[in-house]
Amino acid sequence: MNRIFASAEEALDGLLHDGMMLSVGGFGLCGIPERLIDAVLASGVTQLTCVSNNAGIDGVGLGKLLRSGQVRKMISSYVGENKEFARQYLDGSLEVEFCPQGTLAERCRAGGAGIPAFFTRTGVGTLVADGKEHREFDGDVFIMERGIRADLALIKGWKADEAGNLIFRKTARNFNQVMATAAPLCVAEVEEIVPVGTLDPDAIHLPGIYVKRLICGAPYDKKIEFRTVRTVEA
Amino acid sequence: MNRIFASAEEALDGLLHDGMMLSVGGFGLCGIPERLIDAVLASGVTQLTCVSNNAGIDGVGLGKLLRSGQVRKMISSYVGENKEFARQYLDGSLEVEFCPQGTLAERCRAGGAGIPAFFTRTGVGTLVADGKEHREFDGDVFIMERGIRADLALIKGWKADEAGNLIFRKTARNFNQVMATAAPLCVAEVEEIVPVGTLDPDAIHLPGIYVKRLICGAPYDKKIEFRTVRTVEA
Amino acid sequence: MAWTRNDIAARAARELRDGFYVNLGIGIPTLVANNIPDGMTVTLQSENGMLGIGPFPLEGEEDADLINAGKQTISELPSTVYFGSAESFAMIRGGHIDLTILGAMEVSEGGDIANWMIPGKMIKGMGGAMDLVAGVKRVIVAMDHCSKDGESKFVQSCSLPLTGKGVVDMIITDLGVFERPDHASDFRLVELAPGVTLDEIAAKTGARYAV
Amino acid sequence: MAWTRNDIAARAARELRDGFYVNLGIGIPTLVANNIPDGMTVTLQSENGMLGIGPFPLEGEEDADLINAGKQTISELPSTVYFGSAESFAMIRGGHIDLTILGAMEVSEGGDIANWMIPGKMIKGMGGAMDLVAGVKRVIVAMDHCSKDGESKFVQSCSLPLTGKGVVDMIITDLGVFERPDHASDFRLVELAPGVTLDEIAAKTGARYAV
Repeated sequence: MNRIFASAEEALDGLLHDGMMLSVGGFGLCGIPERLIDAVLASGVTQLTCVSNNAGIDGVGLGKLLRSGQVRKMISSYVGENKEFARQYLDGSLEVEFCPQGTLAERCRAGGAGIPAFFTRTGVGTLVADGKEHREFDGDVFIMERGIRADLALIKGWKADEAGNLIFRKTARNFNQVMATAAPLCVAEVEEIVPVGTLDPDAIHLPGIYVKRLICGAPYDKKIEFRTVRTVEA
Repeated sequence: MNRIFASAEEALDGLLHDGMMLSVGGFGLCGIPERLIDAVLASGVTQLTCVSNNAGIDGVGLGKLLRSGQVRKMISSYVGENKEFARQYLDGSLEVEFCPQGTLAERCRAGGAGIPAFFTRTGVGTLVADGKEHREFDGDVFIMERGIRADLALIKGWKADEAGNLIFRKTARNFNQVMATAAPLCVAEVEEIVPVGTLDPDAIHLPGIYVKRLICGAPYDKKIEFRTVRTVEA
Repeated sequence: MAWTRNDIAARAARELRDGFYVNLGIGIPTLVANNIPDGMTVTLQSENGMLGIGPFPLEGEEDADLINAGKQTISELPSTVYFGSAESFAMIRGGHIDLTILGAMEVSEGGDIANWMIPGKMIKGMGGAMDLVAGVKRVIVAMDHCSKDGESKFVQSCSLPLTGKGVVDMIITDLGVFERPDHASDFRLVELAPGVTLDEIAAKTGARYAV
Repeated sequence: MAWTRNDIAARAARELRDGFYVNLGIGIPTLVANNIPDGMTVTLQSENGMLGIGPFPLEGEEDADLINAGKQTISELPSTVYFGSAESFAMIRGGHIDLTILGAMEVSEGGDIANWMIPGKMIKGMGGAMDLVAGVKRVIVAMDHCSKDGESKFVQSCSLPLTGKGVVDMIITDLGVFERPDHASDFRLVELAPGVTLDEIAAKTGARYAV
């Protein structure tokens, strides 16, 4: 079984349709599946629901799909610094479901792990709890949150072997790991595809069972949102 | 802050009390915290509830604490091949809560992750579902299971650094990872303690935040429950 | 002539597809591993935390840290991955495993399966069986058609405590194969072992099924 | 003379203990990192998936794969560990982080905190703030005592949408420190910045508190 495709377009062939839900990895611009997002842009598929912690920035990452009008709804925890997002949100053309970051991660994990709903303390007493079931366990109040299961997951890894076993690098792991599990099918782009047997079997972040299609997206010109440095003596 | 102790007895000093709940790693005899179990045995603490996938075998692992009568209740998924267990279970001196293996793992993860309860399809229509809340989500029926949070976690790792960052080896990871999180405090025994900076920060299975006390238990004479081999040509 | 245990396993192996991730139970299902067609990539999961189960180790190469869910020593493959129990069952419960092949004491015509306890006998526990039948995409039972006492194991209604309710998709016994397209449908007898007649299988089956 | 922003951070740093794992919010809380006492081991968590935040990188050593929750480039330490977002918030929600120090727009006398949205303004989202205040063992707010308009930010009841209800344990402002031993108790003024009088703080505080 060959899971390696020559391009993002080929890797997504037959998987996209209008109105679908995508779970997308990345935090800010760190670890976003940019090649796959470009291919979704090129496909012209519309009315997308995107589950992603952030929505990119103007013209970068999911910001591209916002600008092109392909996204109908975002489920996110934070969407600062994005003018196109603000415009569409304020004029009502973009629906947004804000979800606390940890609840978002847990909802996606739950969706991928066969858990349709769970209880959490996060958001109790806030707008997030409005309309949700409240319940007391051992004297504390919790709200019920639902698992999220998308139609397709798009993620960015560092290295993968030919069996799809994948590792991430530093904080670029973030939501990629959990988003990959939150759909029946995940397409991954990585910086390097290595032979089976190269990666340490004890150190795989995402087993190949989740990574059904794979592309090497190198070379990457990774963007930094806020470049902060120190002087030598600090 | 020094988290390294010279012996299992010292590492457990002040942490044990009658009637407490322990979450214990291991699967069968693979990856069990044998030094720590010996120290619990020596402490004489009684009326323990042990959350562990298995209960050891006669005179090995948790089997030692069963033989000494220190365990009041087991929460486990499978307890085959253990005569002392069978005797105490049948005469009513040992209480047993059977829990499907995946539900057990998820209950412990939930307890460690601040999730007091979740829904699962596992066990619907079986004895496991008796007395539990049933609920339909998207047309399917699920039962509610509660998170488990023990008083103290005892686990066995392969290597840890002086900051408590820990890795497991092969299938000895099993329940150790999740049991470590299912208590406010985890004591770990490992085969080797290495300097900080030695382990790959992308390949840590259990961050030091969970491993508050640590001992090197080497040398180990690991036991095999069922030795199966093949001949060269197979 | 009815199928042998290995024939049952070989028949079950015909349900494998290239790229499948599969969990095999103990007993007859374990034999399926020896019947994977050449050139087909099938990855075996062990619920104690491993994808890519290799064969039993050579004598002297046993590793206490490398066992399967039956606690037997095994070996790893170049594609092997290890993970913890919570992740393993997230994978199972979340429907990421394509197929599980399990043994059973009884299967009912409604697809209920009983394979974990016999009332009155010492209970050993259900292990991961309830999670597998509830979570895996397709559940195949591979078992003898009748018990040692000659009683049908494919029954109207299970007399033993259930492992899962309405979860079985296919039953392969020494006499033939029963299948259903979905959990709302009845089982249909789709194949007979060589020399087994419709009358013989009807006489030895307690369950209602279509032909 | 009231405390400066760095004085507030230094005061907050006095709540650190050896071996603590701490999550710092943006603004004044970030400055706490520069005030960790020598010889004390405090590990900083970044909720995007890291324990052991190092200082900003040297010019030319920035790494796009290594950022904090504010999306700023940072560096790693020898003890650094990386993990995914689900594990990061399991750690937070499960009460494994000892302390979080956050900024706020308002804190109420009941310990409610508002720091994520202003009605009528563009909503950017709550990020991980709701998870932190709900999950971390101890929640300290470090903020200016009054808004730019001179209004007290420690109020009877928050006018802004809440981030968490009844979750704050300590408030450190440029004028002093308020603390409560548990979530059922009232806040008590336990410390005044140099030169700040009880009358001044009373005049500038909307909330009820013990002295």
